[in-house]
Amino acid sequence: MTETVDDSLLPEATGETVAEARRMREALRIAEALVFASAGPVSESYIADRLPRGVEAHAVMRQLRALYAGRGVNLVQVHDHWAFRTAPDLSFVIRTDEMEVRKLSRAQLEVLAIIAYHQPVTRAEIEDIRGVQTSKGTLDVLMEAGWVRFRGRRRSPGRPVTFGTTRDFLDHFGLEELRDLPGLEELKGAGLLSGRIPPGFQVPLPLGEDELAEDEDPITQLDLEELGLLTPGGKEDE
Amino acid sequence: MTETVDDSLLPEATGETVAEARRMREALRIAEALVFASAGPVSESYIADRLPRGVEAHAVMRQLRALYAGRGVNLVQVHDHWAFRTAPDLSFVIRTDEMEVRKLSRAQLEVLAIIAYHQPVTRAEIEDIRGVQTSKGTLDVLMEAGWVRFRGRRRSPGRPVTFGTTRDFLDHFGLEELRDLPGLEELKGAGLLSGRIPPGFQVPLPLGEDELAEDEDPITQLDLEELGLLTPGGKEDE
Amino acid sequence: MDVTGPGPKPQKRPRAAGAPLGAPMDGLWQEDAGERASHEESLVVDLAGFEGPLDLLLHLARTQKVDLTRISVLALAEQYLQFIDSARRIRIELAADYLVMAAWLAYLKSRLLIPKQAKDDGPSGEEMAASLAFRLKRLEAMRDAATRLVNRNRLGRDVFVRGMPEHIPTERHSAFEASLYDLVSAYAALRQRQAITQVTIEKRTVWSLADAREILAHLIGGGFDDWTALDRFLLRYLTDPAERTTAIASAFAATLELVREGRLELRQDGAFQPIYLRRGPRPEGDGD
Repeated sequence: MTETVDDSLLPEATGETVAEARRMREALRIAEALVFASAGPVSESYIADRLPRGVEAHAVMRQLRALYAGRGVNLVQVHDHWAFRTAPDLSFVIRTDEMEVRKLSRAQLEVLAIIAYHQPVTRAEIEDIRGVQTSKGTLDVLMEAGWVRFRGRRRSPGRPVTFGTTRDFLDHFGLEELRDLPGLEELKGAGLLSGRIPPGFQVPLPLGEDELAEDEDPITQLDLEELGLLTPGGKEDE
Repeated sequence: MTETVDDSLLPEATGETVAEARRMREALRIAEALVFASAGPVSESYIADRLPRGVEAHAVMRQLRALYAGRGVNLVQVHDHWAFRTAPDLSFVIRTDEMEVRKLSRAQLEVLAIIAYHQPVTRAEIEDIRGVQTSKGTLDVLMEAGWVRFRGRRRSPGRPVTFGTTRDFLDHFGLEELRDLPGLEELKGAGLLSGRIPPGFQVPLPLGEDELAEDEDPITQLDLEELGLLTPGGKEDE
Repeated sequence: MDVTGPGPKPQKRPRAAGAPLGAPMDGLWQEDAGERASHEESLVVDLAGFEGPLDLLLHLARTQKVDLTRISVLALAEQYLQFIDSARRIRIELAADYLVMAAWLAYLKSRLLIPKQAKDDGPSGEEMAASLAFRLKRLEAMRDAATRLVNRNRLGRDVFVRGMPEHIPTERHSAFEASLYDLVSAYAALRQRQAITQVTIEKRTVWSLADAREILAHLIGGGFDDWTALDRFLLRYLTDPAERTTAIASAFAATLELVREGRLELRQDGAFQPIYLRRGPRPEGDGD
């Protein structure tokens, strides 16, 4: 587009005006890049210091503003500073899904990783591996994120619920299957585990999503009701 | 400047083409605003979802790229994502002393290049190419930088994990696609990326320190006598 | 090679003859073969700048100043072995990788010098040499590629992002963000923390059976179809004279183990005669 600007300056160009147009074009490029890359509005004097000699900063900025007028992004002046802003009428595009993306906490990451590697795994087992109690909120958040689910119940006293990961979990982490999770050798190889680990240390190979462990029962409607996840009568509450 | 584009479309405009030109203009503005607002590359499908109906996203993006060619800020493609970046020739104006790009050691850089050119590649293959064990932390650093990721597993005995590069890697090194890796074609042509070594004796592989079992005691003279291996005249066991 | 890291650079750095102690090893290879003996005292062998035996070989090959496709592998092997010898003479501790390569090169040398036997169906010395040349070429190609890569216009150095992003569009449908790396490193750190061990392993002064097995397995590699008196090379390069007894014992015990698994065959023509090895009927073993 600057081409167009230059052309309009050029029709009866002499050597002098050609050089001038080129200087202007370069000044526009520099000003544009400076304002774009800056973490805040840029003062005109800062820009002026970096423009080719003999170019008037304010004229450059006004031309740049004209260049961006009517576009998706506008150059705006705030006192003697300049900044790019999304055109006001387009704010609807930028704002559409203003879902805040949160990072998982350390505890959440750990619990998720244990569930991924050790599934099917009960809550007591998770706590055993981590060596600390797991707050209720941690599992809730992971279930809410859609990454963790109830898998079934362990055939052991108290029939504890077992946890596993979901299809969404695989999608999010770019895994084709659970077996793609790096194992002991790879964790060591990537420098994530040091060589100094005791003999017998193992990283389990997780059971596939749809497989039930030998000592595992599938989760039933009744179980879900018991756990308070389904209101009796079968109405889903998701 | 989009004005100019529209004008060129308008001269003999019927109602139909006027509407079409207006849609295109609006699409350009929206795409521009979306990508401009973001520091990271924005996926084409994300943009497509937000464009007016009936506009082809890729055509819009290409037109937008042409619009910004030669300017101080350019639209670049990173795989199937788009981002605005300052023109490389203007780095001298923008660069400040505080800006530091991540420094790579020679070993890290070499491993990164091998992963980029040979992906998907296993750790053993990386070590085979370099003829040396990958020291702890090398892969870790590259993964932490967000340039290298676990890709999957090789369908071969042991199912080793394979490594590959990320979109951030492309973005960081200004590559549109992996195909744009410098010298890729020549290297392929020269057979240097096939992973196949000419027939014949394999050059010894680097010794994996970690592969030596650590739970094993060194053999002593006494053990050998016990095993009957040092008995004079001991018969060979063939 | 121009890298941004502080990493060591094994570049050729020309040195005056009689360089002071601490001079890089480069000087060593710029000497004439004939002169070398007389200069030996003043030469210092320094492996610190090298990333393994292949890197050292590549460096030596470069000093031949010819195209990698035309290097004399024999001369290269010779240089490498001399280098290892001088390192051993001045008691530099060499990593096992360097020694295994030395043993292999000594074997290669013997294959190149001794005419091929009629019934010998193993890989010829020439094939072995070609394979080595290929690996050197490939490593050099990757070095060049790395240099070209790092000299591209890089984000944050030559090219810059929007400094004041207004909003980062997200495509994730999930309200949470975590990468596979985050997940896996959290897991590894957790398991590591929980697996506290009091076991400290003393540095070995002897070869363990596992060491010997590992070294042998690497050396056997994909070849050894014919009888080879490999132990000679192994012992010469892999051990200090002081450790020779334990090395013989461990290597021999490991050999027997490999024979039992069908990965190796052994032959000895008489007492105190060389022990010959060749690949057994099940060279792959049962996988580890």
